[in-house]
Amino acid sequence: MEGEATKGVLSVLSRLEMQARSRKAKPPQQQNSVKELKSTIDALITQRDQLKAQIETQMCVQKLRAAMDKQGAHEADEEMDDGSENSKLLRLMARHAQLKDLLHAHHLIGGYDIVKTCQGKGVCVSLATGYEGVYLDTYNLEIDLKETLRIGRHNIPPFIPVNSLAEQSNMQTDIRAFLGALSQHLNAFAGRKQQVKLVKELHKSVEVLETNALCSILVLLLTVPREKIAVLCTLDYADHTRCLPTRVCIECEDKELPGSPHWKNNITLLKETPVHKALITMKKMGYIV
Amino acid sequence: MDDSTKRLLQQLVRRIPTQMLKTTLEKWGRLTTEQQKSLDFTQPKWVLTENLLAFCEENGWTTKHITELEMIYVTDSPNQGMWYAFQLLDPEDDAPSVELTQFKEQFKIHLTELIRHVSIKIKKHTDEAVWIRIAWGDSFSRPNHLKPTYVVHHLQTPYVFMSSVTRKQKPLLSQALVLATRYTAIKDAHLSGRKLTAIRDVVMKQYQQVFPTKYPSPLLEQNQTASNPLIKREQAESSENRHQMACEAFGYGMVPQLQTAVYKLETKFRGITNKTMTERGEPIRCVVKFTSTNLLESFRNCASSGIASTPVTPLLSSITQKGRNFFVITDNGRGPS
Amino acid sequence: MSLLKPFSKLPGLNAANILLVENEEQLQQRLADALVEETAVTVNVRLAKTLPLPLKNEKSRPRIDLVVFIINLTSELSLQSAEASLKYLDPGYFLGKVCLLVTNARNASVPPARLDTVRKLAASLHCPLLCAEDQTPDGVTNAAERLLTILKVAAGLVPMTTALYLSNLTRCTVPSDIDQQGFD
Amino acid sequence: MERRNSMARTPLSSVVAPRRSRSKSYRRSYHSCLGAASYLSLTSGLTARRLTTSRRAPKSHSITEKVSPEQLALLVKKEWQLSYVTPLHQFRHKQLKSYSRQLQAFIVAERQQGLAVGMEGADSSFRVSFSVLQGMVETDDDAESVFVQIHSKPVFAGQEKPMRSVWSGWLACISGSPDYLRSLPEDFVCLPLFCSSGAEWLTSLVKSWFQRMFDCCFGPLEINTTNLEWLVALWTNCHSEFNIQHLKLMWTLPVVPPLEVTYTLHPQDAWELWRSIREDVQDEEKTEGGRDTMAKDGGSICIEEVMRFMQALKCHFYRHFRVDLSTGRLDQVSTALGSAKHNGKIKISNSSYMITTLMLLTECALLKMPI
Repeated sequence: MEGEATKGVLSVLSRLEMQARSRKAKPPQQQNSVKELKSTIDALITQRDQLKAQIETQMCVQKLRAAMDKQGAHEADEEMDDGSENSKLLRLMARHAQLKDLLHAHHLIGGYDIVKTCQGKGVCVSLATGYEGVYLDTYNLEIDLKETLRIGRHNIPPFIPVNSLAEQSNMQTDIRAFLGALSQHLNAFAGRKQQVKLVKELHKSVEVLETNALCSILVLLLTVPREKIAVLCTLDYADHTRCLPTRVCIECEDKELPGSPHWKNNITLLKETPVHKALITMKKMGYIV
Repeated sequence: MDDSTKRLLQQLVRRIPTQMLKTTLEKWGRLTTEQQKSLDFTQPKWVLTENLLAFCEENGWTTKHITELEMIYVTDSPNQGMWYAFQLLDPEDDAPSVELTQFKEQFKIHLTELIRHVSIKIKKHTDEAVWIRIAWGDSFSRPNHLKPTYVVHHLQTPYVFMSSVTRKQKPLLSQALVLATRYTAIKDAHLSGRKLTAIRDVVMKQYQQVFPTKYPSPLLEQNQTASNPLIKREQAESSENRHQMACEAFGYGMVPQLQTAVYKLETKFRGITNKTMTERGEPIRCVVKFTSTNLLESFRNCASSGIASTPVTPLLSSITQKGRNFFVITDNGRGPS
Repeated sequence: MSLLKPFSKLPGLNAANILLVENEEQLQQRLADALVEETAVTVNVRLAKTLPLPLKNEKSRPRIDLVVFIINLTSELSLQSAEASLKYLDPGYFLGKVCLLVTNARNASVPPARLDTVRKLAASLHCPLLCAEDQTPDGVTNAAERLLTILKVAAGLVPMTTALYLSNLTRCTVPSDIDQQGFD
Repeated sequence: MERRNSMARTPLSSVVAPRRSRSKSYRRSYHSCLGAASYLSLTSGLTARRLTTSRRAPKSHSITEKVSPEQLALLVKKEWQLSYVTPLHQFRHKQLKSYSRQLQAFIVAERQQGLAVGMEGADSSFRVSFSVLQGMVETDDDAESVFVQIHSKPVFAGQEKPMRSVWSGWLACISGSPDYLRSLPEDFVCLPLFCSSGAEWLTSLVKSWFQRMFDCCFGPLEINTTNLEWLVALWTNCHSEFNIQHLKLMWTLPVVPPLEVTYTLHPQDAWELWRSIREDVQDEEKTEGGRDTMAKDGGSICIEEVMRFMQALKCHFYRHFRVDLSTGRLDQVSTALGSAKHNGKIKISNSSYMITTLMLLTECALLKMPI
């Protein structure tokens, strides 16, 4: 019992002592806790201001974007009256946002996509190719943005004349024209290559005698069903930006077959429709096996 | 069946490894079925040679037939001897529409104009490339079939690959090629190697390259073992970064197997310590040669393991970028390319 | 850039944490695989190419009980990089919580002078110097076991022995004849 | 690195001090099992590892007067595989004749037992000749060099067909360390450097015969990086008198698959780089009052110059390729004077400077010997 009582007295004494000490210490504590609160308040205020500013700029940018999209980029600039510093900045930001969305949209429809590299000193363009809804290879091209635009590393095969394309569509000034032409060449090449692949897969009876790396020449061996005569059909894709041949010629032992009307419209058919589809119709019409 | 054909057949059979001999002969198809069966490929090479010489007698094969057999063998295993790449320059406007038959005729006409005694055999192989075998003779001797030159060309591409060709024959061959492909000039591409497929892939960029993309997927490190949760790499990010830059410079996954790269340096010495050497006027001339069974893979490991500092110096990355493995480097940038 | 401190965090329960520093980053992975197979104690292994360690994963990194510098004697750079990394260690580690692991010591291409520099370095740091054979799997497991014994002591899991006491027994001493100058 | 282990006593260990003697032995045994005892601490004091800080620059002193040209021709332009040999017990230069006969009989006996079975060609008649390379020494402590040549002839070859040399080898000691040579007991002859070239099976036969006859043992002798670098400096230094035509260095970088780097310098440029580095080192020594190094008449080359030269070459390489060659292993060094490979293959192409190279190799052999 003794223990509890004394324990009781001692604990009470120590508690009282604690309270006395804490009361003495509180005033300074109180002061610095007050100071702390003040500083948090200031921080919060600055944060609120920043957020407000951001909202404002966003609103302006949205307004400008809407104006820009309606009348196209150029007129919108004159319409903004106050030439103050931040309005120029706002207009720039709006323009930047617009371009970004444009590029994203362009990429979605299978166009090319651009991404910044090595801390802004270079740009990497990725050109996706596709044919009849099927995505094929994606080619990449790095361009260095020093004083003059220079083509760096790329994985475009050598039979696509990248450098001459760059000169023809003077890349330095009009890069969109250059990328457009390049994308066209690459898509046409991918399309032609896909066609040759489909011909080999779908038409076992048709023999592909010759093609080349650029798929700009296609020589097919067709057989006329009844008389089993062999017909040599050469398709020449001189225009490398399109998937359709520019010249089709037919050779055969009996001379007048190429002249016959059926084969004439076969030639026009081959000129207008992709070769694997043309062969299907010719098979259906019974001209070839 | 004169003895030159016999010697050619002997040399050829000695050259073809036994395991390939059976398939090559079958592809050649000039042996009758029972002759083909009677050949026992487990016997030593000289026994097989004797049998084939006997068949040669029987079937009356000529040198032409033997060269056909050789061509089948060479096109099937192109990685023999050294191959040199050449680049065709500024095409005429009808160059893109050159056709195989047209190329064949033009090449034969032009080469025989330049040198009368030459035997040319041209074949389109399954890899869409035009293979040319040239046996050179000079003004009064018949073509020597024992040391032919092989030329490989993909139509409509600005590149031609040649096996060993002597200094005398090279201008003739180049001239004929330029005229046949409707280009105006040809120059040494400074790319050579033992594997034709390798130098062709480097030049045609037929290997996987890595490019910065908007949605970077982490490249799989080759030795990416299933990482145990207890083991953590502190500097994982920087090693991944090094690996990314290494793959950007030397390609990802299977890379063309070049064997060597040679740099002729004539550059001033710039040492931080000794001054006399730095002020010395003339440059230091030295030749640096890198050799490995798979050069690009070795360089890639150098860069990703940190032995070569990243980003990779343009000297090394221009092997893949420019498709070259011989460089002359002087103080004012690249030497005469 | 975080200076590694031996007592900056609370230790885990029945856990021992080891940091393997190797410039070549070849042996450390195999050593780590061997170390984590230990079941009696959960061994956390951190791998690094050089010190200082990045500040980024400072929080997630447990308290390191033992730092092992792996030096490949055939490469001059390996020794230089280890010496450079040593500067980023808190002096507290040099009381039995550092160990040098040397590979290829018997390789013929190694100039003897290099092994002497490593031994003098180890002696001056009062830390043990282990020679490991890294070409065969059991060479690696053997080295892992020896590291494990030191690690357990360094992590304080072995009663009656402290890291400092063990290091005093196992630290590398340089035989006197090494410093004797040339014959002439 | 001055000796600190005695001073920097941590407090705890000083408590342990009284029992130092017992704990010291305890520590040494425990210490060795932990692996710090490398083969180095086993060597006795005398041949303890030492770092040669400077060597005499090679001078084309007339070796041809000391050694006969025909004998020199035997050693030159041939690639030798190096081994070290422990001192030979009771080897007498006078009894070379009997040694030839005994070795010849030994080889024929081994051949009949079909020991050397996988040997191509049925050579079976042999002729062995021991000879002394008069004058192939540097100091009077060195023992005379011994040259062994084995000729053979296929069995069924007629009498008229001459014997052709199938194997040759020689033992030499070029300026071995005097106090070691003098410390050898009387009937021991020390020829530490063994060079052999020829069929592998014959080399092992000759080695086993020597081991049985003179109670010695052979071992492979590699050339480590520092010694290869010494050869780079020594050979480059000769360019002022003898055109070394090229300085070729080969490294192997430890990557998968291994990458070999061949770095070939134009001799004149290499020499000028070397000369400018020597001048820098000498200027620095003059400025800081310099250690009392040997007379600096260009007579001797110091390790500092060698290291700086290699450093300069590597830094020139690094400036271009940003690859640090010191991560790799120096494999081979070659000039017009000769070539040396890390795996212990040496080829002397010109005899005028071979003495310095042989002095370096003798030192390597003495150091590598286990006793």
